[in-house]
Amino acid sequence: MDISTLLQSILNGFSSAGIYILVALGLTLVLSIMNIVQLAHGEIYMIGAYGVYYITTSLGLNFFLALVISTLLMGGLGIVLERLCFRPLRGQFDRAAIASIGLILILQNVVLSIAGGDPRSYMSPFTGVLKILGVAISWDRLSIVLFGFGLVAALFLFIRMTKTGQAMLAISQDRDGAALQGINIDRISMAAMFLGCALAAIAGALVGAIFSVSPTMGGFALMKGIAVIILGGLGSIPGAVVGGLIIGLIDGIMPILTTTHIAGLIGFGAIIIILLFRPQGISGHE
Amino acid sequence: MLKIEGLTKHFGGLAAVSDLDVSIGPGETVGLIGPNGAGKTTVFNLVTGFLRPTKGRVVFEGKDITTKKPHYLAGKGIVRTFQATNIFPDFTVLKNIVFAHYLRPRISFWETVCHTQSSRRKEAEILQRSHKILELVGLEPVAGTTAGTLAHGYKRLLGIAIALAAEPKLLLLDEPFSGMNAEEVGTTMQLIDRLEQRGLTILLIEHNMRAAMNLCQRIVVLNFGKKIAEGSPEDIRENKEVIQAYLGAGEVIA
Amino acid sequence: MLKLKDVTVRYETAEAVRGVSIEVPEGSVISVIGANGAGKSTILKAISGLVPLYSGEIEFSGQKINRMAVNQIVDLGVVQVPEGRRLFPYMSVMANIKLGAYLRRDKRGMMADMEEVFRLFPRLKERSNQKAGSLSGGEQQMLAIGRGLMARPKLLMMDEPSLGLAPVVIDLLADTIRTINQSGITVLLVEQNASLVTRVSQKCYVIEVGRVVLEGNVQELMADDSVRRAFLG
Amino acid sequence: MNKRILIWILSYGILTVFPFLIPLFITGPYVTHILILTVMNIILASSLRLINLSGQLSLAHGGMMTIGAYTSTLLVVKLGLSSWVALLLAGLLAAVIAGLVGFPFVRLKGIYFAIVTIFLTAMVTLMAQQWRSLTSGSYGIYNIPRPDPIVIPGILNITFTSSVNCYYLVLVIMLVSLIMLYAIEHSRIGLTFRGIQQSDSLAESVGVNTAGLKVLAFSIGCFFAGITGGFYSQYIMAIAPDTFGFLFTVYILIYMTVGGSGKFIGPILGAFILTILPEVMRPLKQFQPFFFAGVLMLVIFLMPEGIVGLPGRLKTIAGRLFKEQQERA
Repeated sequence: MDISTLLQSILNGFSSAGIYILVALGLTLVLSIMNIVQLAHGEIYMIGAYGVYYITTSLGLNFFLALVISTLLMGGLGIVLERLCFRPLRGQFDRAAIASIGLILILQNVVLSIAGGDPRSYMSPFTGVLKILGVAISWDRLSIVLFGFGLVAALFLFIRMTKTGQAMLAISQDRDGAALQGINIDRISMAAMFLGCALAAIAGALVGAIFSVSPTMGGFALMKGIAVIILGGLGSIPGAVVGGLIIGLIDGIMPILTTTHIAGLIGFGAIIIILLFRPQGISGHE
Repeated sequence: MLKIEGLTKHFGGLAAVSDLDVSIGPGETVGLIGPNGAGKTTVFNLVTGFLRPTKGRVVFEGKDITTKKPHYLAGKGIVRTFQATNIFPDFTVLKNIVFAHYLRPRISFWETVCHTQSSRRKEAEILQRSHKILELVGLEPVAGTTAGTLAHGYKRLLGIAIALAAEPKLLLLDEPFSGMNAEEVGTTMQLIDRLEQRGLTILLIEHNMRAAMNLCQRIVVLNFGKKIAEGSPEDIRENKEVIQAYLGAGEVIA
Repeated sequence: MLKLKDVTVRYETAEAVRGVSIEVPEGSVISVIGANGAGKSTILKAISGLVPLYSGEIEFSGQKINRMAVNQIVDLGVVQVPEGRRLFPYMSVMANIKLGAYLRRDKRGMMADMEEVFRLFPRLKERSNQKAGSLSGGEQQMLAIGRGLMARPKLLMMDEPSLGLAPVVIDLLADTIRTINQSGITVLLVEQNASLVTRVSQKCYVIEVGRVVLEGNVQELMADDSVRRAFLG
Repeated sequence: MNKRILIWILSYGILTVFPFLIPLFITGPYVTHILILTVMNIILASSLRLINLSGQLSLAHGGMMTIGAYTSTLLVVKLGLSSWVALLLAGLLAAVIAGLVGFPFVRLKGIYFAIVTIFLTAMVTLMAQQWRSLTSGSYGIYNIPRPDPIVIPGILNITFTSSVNCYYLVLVIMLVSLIMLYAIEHSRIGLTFRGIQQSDSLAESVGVNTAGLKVLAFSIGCFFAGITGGFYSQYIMAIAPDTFGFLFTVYILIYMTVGGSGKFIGPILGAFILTILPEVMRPLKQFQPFFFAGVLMLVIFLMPEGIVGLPGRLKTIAGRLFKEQQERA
């Protein structure tokens, strides 16, 4: 193995991590604020990618504009789902999760009947390679790393600096305590769904630009997202970042160290081992 | 019978219980009292295995049981009740008690699935014993009622009955009188009295100081997780520190 | 200012409140006392809108509030310092204090009030960057009260503020409640600690198993045997 | 009393015999296929309910079926074992794996356990895809032999070359499974499961090893999933890694939830109605997933106890209306 393959796989690992983190952040935000495991999160990711596909190909808008529009639309969809589906089921953990499974069926089949089952693709605006120290790094992968970690930084700032962000943090630590400060739980829940869905849409759109989009792409994202939040500690935002990095890097680097089929299982093995010793995940509380 | 040595439990940075020594002899009724948040329930959780201590040992009948699981300890005869009403709400009162006979007599998996002769005999025996317990606590009239629909006082009594069905040697009662009206407190006190006479060893957490003083031979007072006094009810009643911990200041209610 | 009329709250389990009527006049310190599980906390939860009423009515400044959302009730100036403090343990002391003023927009007034809170509790200022969960019990109680004051309450409800506090700290607490009251805030105090109640409040309600069994002047009630029972059993 | 027992035996007898008679009236390979699926779904949903009884929500059934299918196939194809032995071992291996995996995860409460089981299903699929030397990868295994004929020389010779006979076979498996599940539920173990569901700390305090029993419930439920997976691969004569994926598992959960997990009959009703009904409205085939999701949402939002809770719910509503009328009068 030469050094450039290693660097390339590390970069691949980071770019996978970027995607996993974006997906996991949305899941963990919704989980910690609404106390709901939103299993249709992968579908939002998928529709976000389709949004960019249709806006770029049918409307002919450029990728970035399409990304913004699709992200906002998915955020809006998140608000609608919170209002219609999750708010009536608040506090009913199992039923809300099952309802989100129903949403998977609905959303996936809506896309299937509109777009068909064949994978579609659109051009990534990030082309070519960047040469650093003789190592060729593809711009599309690099873009995901930059986007992913840029958004993580932005989210951290949002939570630290804004009132809404602080309210989110407060609700995740003590719901009734937060309500007694006058925090409107309904409104913050909507904001959390908006943010979570928007992040998922961005992740989907970035992945779609490199690979392709298909109605079933959400399942993979959901699995990775769940793996990340279990590993990182359910409901913990820093945990999602750490967990995403670990699983992303495992996925990126392991294939060159061992055979592919073992690599796929290592992530799961890591989770089992960590949960054996720390049932609450890496940075989970209590 | 039970010996607690240097028991300490930290939650985060705060010590909920620190360096507690208590020992209980067979047949004794000991009260554990103290203001809200003094760490009484934490002691229960530590003794019954629901929590692991940071430091210290719990010894029961000469054996170190510090790291044992609750179900194992129940098998050894350490059974507790819970502060929040704790019953199986969807079962009938009788079924609650039948359930609590889980450990004795042992019926194996295949016996129960196959309905053998011996399992039927054992089940009849359990049923008989359950009715006896219900009579003892005075819940026999409501044996067929769904437990979740009982009045609060009855639910609390059922909680004690469930613990009795597990055939404890050492019974830990966590605020048995809370939320009971005066009449219910009376009957429950009589019940505990009867249990004492039957030779049961009892550790009782109580907020209601008068009840604790009537029932217990010895009282341990906790405040901020530390033992601040120990002695007979008379000693405790006179103890300045206790009065202060309880009431804020001694002279208000003398 | 606050009127509870024949309020009943039903839970599936534990404590409930049955036909409780309480009146809190403006500018007063009113106490509710009773043993564990008597339903004291439920009364405050019902006022704050955290639990729904089964029957009865709650009025604040002539306005019916028993159907309002929790945040609307806080916006009216009815603020609760809940039992067990309910702080945000993984946030800093400062962040906790700021969240108390969540509904306010007057930056300057907030800053002034924060200074006021720090003047009242200098310890909090020293520890303003520490995580709330790492504070001692007494400091946590100060923070909870400070956070409650940041909302500029008209009515401040405190649920067992003496819980887990050393006698010295309780003395401080009594002074604080008096200071708060003198600054024009009406206080509804739920307590088990008799000395705190007698030192700060004028009128008191005794609750037993969800019912008001006695009400009246604190000094007179303290002489009554049934009050001692509520405390001592 | 005797009359009641007679009626009881008669009605259950008819209910048992009736499914055996269906192929006499309705024939055709497609219909038989649907009947087989219905019966399979009844086993799956009912065994999922057993896990649910101990307070756990499992989404591992698809993974367990995959394990069962590959186990039975490999034992028959590679080792030449009897298909019956292979089927039993398929169930046992699923149960053992469930036990091993369940152990570290059983401490996770509620939906967190469910999440891990989703994961388990995904991992099984991944392994089946990647372990090419054993499973021939994503391509799957074809030409799996049908179950061995049951032969008692001179008396009996049942072959399973026809689908109808496979239907009879799965029907027998279902009856045995349901009887076992019923027996377990009404035994002390079943009582213990239900106690754990209501309050696991209280159950623990009277001596129940709650963690162990939760694993046991999970393991028993997965046993039936393993058997059903094994059967299906023998019936369809093929298996691929994604035959029973996440969606398949979700459907089982939907059968149980829609039917109602509170009663034994719930999952049976749910699986029956939701497998048969979409076939009745086949012209609208493309809307089937929406139909599914729609029914699920309807139940989640309006009928918390599922179809089996409907009579009780109607009764309370009728009672309320009646009372209102009386009050008005």
